[in-house]
Amino acid sequence: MMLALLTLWLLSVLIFLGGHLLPGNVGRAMLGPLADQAAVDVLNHEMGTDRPLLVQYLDWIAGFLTGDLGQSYAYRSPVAPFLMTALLNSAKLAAVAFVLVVPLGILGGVVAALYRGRAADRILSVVGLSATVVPEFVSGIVLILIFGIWLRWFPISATWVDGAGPLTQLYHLILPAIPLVLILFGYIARMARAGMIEALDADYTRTAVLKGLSYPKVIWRHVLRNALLPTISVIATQTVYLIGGLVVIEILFHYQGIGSLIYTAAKKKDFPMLQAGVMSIGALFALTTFLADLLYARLNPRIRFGGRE
Amino acid sequence: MTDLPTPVEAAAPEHGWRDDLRRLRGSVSFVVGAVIVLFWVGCAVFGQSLVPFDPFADDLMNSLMPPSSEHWFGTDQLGRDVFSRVIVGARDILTVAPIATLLSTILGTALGLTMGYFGGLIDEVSSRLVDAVLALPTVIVALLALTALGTSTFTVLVVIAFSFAPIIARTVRSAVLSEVSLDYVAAAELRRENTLYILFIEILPNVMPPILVETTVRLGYAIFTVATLSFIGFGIQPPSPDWGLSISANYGLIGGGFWWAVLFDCLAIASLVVGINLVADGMESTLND
Amino acid sequence: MTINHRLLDILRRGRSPHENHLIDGLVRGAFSRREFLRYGSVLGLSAPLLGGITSAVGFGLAPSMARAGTPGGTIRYGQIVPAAAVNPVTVADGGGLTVLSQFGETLVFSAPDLSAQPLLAESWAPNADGTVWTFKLRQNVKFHNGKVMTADDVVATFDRLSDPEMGSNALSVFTGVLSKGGTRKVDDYTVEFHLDAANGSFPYAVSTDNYNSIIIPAEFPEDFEATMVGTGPFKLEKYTPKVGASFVRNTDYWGPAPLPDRVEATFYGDYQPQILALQGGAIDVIQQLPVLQAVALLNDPNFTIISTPSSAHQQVHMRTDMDPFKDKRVRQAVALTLDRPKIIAGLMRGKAQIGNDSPFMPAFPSTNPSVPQRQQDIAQAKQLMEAAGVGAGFQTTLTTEKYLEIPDYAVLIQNAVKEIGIDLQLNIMDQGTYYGDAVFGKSPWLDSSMGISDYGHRGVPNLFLQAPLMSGGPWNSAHFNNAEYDALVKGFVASLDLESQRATAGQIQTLLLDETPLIQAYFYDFLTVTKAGATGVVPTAMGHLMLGQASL
Amino acid sequence: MTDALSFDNLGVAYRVKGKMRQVLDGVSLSIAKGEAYGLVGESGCGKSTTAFAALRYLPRNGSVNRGRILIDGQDIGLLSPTDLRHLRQFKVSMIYQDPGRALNPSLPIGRQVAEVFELAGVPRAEWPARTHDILAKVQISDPALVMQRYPHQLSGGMQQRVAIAMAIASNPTLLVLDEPTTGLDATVEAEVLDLIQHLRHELSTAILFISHNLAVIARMCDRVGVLYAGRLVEEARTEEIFRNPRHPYTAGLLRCLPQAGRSKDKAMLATIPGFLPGPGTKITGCVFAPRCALADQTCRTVEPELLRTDDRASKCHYPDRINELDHISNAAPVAAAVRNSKTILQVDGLAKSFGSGTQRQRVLRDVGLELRAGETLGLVGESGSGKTTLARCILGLLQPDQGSSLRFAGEALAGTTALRSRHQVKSIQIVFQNPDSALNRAHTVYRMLSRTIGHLVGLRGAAREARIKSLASAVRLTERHLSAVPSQLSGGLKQRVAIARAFASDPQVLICDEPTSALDVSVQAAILNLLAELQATKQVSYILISHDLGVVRYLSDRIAVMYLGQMLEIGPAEAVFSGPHHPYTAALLSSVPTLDGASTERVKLTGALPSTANLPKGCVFHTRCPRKIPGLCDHDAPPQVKLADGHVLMCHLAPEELPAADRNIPPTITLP
Repeated sequence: MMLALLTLWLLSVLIFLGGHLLPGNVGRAMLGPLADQAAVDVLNHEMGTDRPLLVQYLDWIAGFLTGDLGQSYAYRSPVAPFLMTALLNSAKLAAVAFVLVVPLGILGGVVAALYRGRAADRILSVVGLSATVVPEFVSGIVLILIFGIWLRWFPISATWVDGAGPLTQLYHLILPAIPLVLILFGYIARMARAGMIEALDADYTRTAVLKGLSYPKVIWRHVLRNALLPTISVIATQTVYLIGGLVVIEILFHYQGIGSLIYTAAKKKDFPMLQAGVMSIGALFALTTFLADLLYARLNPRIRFGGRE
Repeated sequence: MTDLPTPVEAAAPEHGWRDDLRRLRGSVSFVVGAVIVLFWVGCAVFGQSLVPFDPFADDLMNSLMPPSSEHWFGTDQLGRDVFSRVIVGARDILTVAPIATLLSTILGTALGLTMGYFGGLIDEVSSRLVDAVLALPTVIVALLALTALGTSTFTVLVVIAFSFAPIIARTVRSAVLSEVSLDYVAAAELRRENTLYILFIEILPNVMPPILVETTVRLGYAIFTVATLSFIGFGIQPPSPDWGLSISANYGLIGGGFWWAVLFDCLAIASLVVGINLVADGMESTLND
Repeated sequence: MTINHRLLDILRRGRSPHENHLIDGLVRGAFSRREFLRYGSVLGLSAPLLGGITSAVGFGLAPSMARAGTPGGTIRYGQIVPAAAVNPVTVADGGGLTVLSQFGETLVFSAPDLSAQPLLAESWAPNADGTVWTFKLRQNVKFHNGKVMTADDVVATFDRLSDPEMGSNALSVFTGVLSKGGTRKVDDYTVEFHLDAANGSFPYAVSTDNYNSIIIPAEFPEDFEATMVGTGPFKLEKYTPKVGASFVRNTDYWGPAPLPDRVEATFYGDYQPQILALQGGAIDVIQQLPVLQAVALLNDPNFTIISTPSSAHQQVHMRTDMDPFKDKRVRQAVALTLDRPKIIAGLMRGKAQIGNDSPFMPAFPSTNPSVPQRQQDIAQAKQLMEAAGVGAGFQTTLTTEKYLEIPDYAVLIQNAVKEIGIDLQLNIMDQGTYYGDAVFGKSPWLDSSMGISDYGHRGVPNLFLQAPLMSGGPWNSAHFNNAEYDALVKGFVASLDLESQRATAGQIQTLLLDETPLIQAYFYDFLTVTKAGATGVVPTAMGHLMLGQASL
Repeated sequence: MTDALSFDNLGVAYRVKGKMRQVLDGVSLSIAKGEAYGLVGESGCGKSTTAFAALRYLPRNGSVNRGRILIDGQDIGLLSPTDLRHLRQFKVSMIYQDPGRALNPSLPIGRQVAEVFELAGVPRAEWPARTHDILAKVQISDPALVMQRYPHQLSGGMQQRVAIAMAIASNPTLLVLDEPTTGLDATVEAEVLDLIQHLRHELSTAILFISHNLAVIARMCDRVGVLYAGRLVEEARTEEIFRNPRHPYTAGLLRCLPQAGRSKDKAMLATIPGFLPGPGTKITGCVFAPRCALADQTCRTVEPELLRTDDRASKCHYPDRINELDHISNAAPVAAAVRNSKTILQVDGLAKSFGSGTQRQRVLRDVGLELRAGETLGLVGESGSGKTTLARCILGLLQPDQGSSLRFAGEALAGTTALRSRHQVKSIQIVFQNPDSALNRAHTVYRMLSRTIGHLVGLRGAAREARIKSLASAVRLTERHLSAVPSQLSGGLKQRVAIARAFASDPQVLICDEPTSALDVSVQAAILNLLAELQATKQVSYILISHDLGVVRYLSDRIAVMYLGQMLEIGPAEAVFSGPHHPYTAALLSSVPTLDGASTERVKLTGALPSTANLPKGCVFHTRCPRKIPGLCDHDAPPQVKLADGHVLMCHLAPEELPAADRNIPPTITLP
């Protein structure tokens, strides 16, 4: 936990410095080139961006600790509500992606491992690998082209009408979720396959087989449990990498999530928003890593019960 | 002493890079991947002189023509030949991504060797920094950095190099950790080799296979990242015929039925990253056994 | 064409000398009926009067607006997300002003045909030298909070906008034109504007062209975004920053009853998703679409494109104070390489008007049509290059921003100048980087030897003539320094007389063609897209979207 | 009565890169019900393949391509998957090496054992009781507690007991044990073997016992088969085969062993020259012919039959000529090194701990020893006793704790190599346990040697070349080997390279850390001979670390016994072996199985090795000592007991009360 906090602190410094390396001034960037200089100066003073860097950092971090994420330069209003909405939206999209990909990925990995070296394995490996490395915007555009424009099966925008029911929301989120699913599928399947193969080759599996246990029982009781442990922690840490993909997907499908929040903040040089967005991802990373460790420890008796007595 | 025989050399497999190469040639993934990658490298190097049209020459009266026998992949908004642009479009990304990857490998290897070999406080502090960087997706780091430093190819290069270096460092570190426990390191210490010699001459050659594989995988991700950044407008800048950039400029047209302006670029990116990862896959399964 | 002199005489009665001069010009045939209407409106001649005059002169009445739509329903439109908080004082971007236009109104409407039409002001008139303009306000106007609009609100609004302390975006219009305190209440429904200098186009400064000048109550609320009190046909229902807004019909509206029950705005970060949303049926109107993106919809029968001519353009500057463009012959040569009709047809899909390397676009009334249009002439360009001693060509860099079609335009220029041996490197940066600090020495925009910058629409060319071209102008990226030009522009701005304006314009146009500090190859139209069958959607080239009389 | 297991001309092949490689070739043997059959052979002989073939559990690329396997008269090759499961459920069980990995790490012990009952159709309600019983049967003292434990919470010995419990729970007719004690400490190994012995009598299960360790087989089995290159070359009753081998390979193996009674001063060890043929190699004639001193033209061209005569069999053309081998190769020892009383290395009060606070591991405590010029000091003790840490401290690879004193040739030695003089560093070198780890696999042999010579001796150019050549020839490496990388060399060759490198700087003290434990016995013999020879010619002192008391005894002049980081006993080799000695030494010695299978009363140790983070008070050995004096040993540190010839030990027992070896020290087997 201390380590996670230390990591977060380092991250905050990196982010803040990153946000303030920019030459020039915030007011000008916000108001645009043609705005009057007087307006720019007033704005800079109002936002406190004419103060020394250290003061700004301390002010920022102090605000952060007390839950005040600062004022958006662009919207002149608190960052927090924007961030919350964005996080919630992204969580929905991520959830759809996860719900689709986790079972698929694990299943793919398990099947590949069980048919190791055969056609099914090779196909799954190559497909998984290819899916993992093709950028989201590429698969996204191809999907839009095929399912949104040619076949017209799915809406090509992720935004739904206000007050739409969960099913409608889900319907809108499926197409955007697929590129994320593709990215994660190969990764999870690969991990699951590796874990499975290790477990299948393990002596304890041999023990189970030689006990005369039936094949399904061997897999279910002895192999899966040990095979999927590392996969679980990998899945958890993927949450954050998912966000990298969210930036592109949310832009492509016009979805107001954390990715597009960060992207627009970056474009508009709305640093409080950008910093808060990026910090929230850092915090999310720390949190998921922590939870993954907990989960891993919960499932792994080696950690749960410590060493030999 | 008569009972001490002169040992006969055991039947041991030929070893070394020549053998690795021979085994790689037997890997279908590697061969297919290498063919794809070499194709694009060829396009990047010679493309400009081979393509049927000047990829930059406009022909406003023939804009947005669908694929035809003259323009195999159609034309774009300015009437430029999409086929020629796709072929030449390999150039920038295949310059930026490999250089960035090389930089990150050098940085990451040096860092990983140091962390793994020295351990202790150096390892702890570096690990925290690595964690801090890894807490963010590369695209976000790049956004932050490019926003702060301004968009330029150089910045993209540096950002990718610095955000991939920790990942490579982590791989190298764990490989080094298992090497450091081996006695040949102790043996080197016992003949008072200096640290640099131990790191780079003793340990490095033995951790090269994972580094090579990781570098190849990173190259795939570097291309992934550069393409993505170009797509969102923070990567390679116009007027390059770069794929990500072309897609970014033209994807609004797909609704109007002008799919050829983006689809071929999409396929180009996909084939290149898949090719590179097939190479990595082939290398991994061949070198790691 | 028969001229009804008796009617004219009646109409001339009580008119100011300027107005009578305008009428004279019309009678003489110095300008067309359209131009008369446009300019007459600026001078405050009311529409019925103008109509009367034109019919008296024999033009017949202007056709009435499109057929009336059916009331009710919700209009969903897409627009670019406002860059900042929606605050009439500070809004500086298209996204923000479109939102302003839903609930706020200005004194004057700068109509799509560039005429100034009464909105919250019923009429207006300048004094003899054009330094004081008197505006009569409409009497039955209520704010959304129920309060009646009076001269006090108008004075407060303009004092706020012209106060340097407030940092208003309108200062860019008012600096040197209107100062704080210059707006004076005469009675509850009469306001006088005492200007810093004579200005023949002042009504445009309080029109929709100066979008910050929507009239809002004297007591300006801190959290304006939460209430958005204005006088417009729609009242705010809900505003969600970055996401969208919804407005409902203002039942107390002073004008014709608004047709739609509701207006829903959805904010988009970019144009592509709007196209997809329109095609997917999620929205009915796209408030604005650059040509580059509109291509996808141009030939689609399901959609109608409303093309509004505008003075918006991509300004190419060449620095007149340093090589390689120090010699005006080089600048002329560059300008001569461009095939403008082809660019308009190919790059702009015909949705643009040809430019003649000055801000005077064909649609401005003051533009002098007698100045010949510059055309592509490679041979002459080569000669000029030879004459300037750079026949062998040279290498230089074109620095510009990544915005709209500029990168493509840059490529076209790059290819065009290749013909005369100029090897043009492109350095295309994001907007923030390009404009930098927007002061000399800290801005690629102002410091580069050649660049392309986007200029938005203005109802009159004054701003285009001053800031980017006058000696010491804050946006003078060409570093153009010409005393003769400066004097001409001063005369142009002060002149209340269309004929003299046009005469000066002719001189300015000729001077600019000769000097060529800037290339204005085309003025691009403002494109709004609606579902086929939609009526009453009124966009302005500035970025307003008037939906009061719209129906689907 | 049908046999429990019988192989009928069994052949097994593996498909490697599209080629079939024959691993077992025509193996025929049968094990009667209740009989214990041992299968020995060096690594690569096909022992494990035999074991797994018996359960029809071959790797994915392996298949039976000849002959039959009958269990209880049933041809298991013909069984349906269900029948095969039944076979495994009820008739055959297997126990193998590394019990830690044989148990599922994520299931409690109780659950894993109960699974056997589940399969046997025992009602769920009875599982806990049955599990408890079976665990008690394998002498687990608190079965209820162990049932709730996870494998990683148990010691290696306990894990193997659990594995055995699972194996015997179904009361199988056949139990296959594949190296069940390899990797366990001698004391633990002895316990496990005791247990198996005990159970066997109780259950009357037939046993196929596979091991590379002849002594273990000798102890456990009724009959023994010897495998060589996938072929059964000899089979006989245990006492027969070790006393009177009828195949040159068996004889060779026996003569390689540094058994009691042999030492470097008396005779060199016999070796078996050459290498095992690789699997799949085309062989004409006798497989062993290339390595056989008796081989003649017939042997090289005609493959001998496995000739069965009165209860034994040999696959040799000349089974009667085996004793001729003695005359061929019983070499005289090399001239012994000149041992003098000059102390070359002195260690006093050496301590080393890792970590801090409650996690502080005190791996070495107050260790003192003296090494004299030209002598070999054997260092023995269970794993975890700190032997290797001690070696690393002496080498300067680990910095000893404050207050430790190391002196080399009278001069103080700094804690790390970096602070030592070049002379000191080059004078104290090591031969590591595992040459795979000790040799950089990226470097050629030449490079390793030349770098060491260049760096530590400072030779350049021709002088260095000459030195490399002489080193290589001293360890019997040829020019060709110099350009090889380690992966091109066999285990024995690699260890020669490691030895050559260690000798490159002319060390005066050479630490040999388990120098032969990774090697087969035939190779081990050659390496031990080489070490003995080099010591004699180069006048080096050795510190020999080994868990193999035979090896220690063969090479050592003096022996030090370590336990939990402390020196419990040190003295002349013979004195330490024969006693009186420390109770711990007695336990160690008695746990070593001998070839004659003589079962002497073993000194049993109870409990597991305590943690170095929580050392017992008083005498560190008291928690396991069979001679513990309550109230004294667990309270006071033991005094030094000084016996004759510098034989010192730490014990509360009076010298006359100390245990002594009660078995005949001289040769336990008499070679023909």
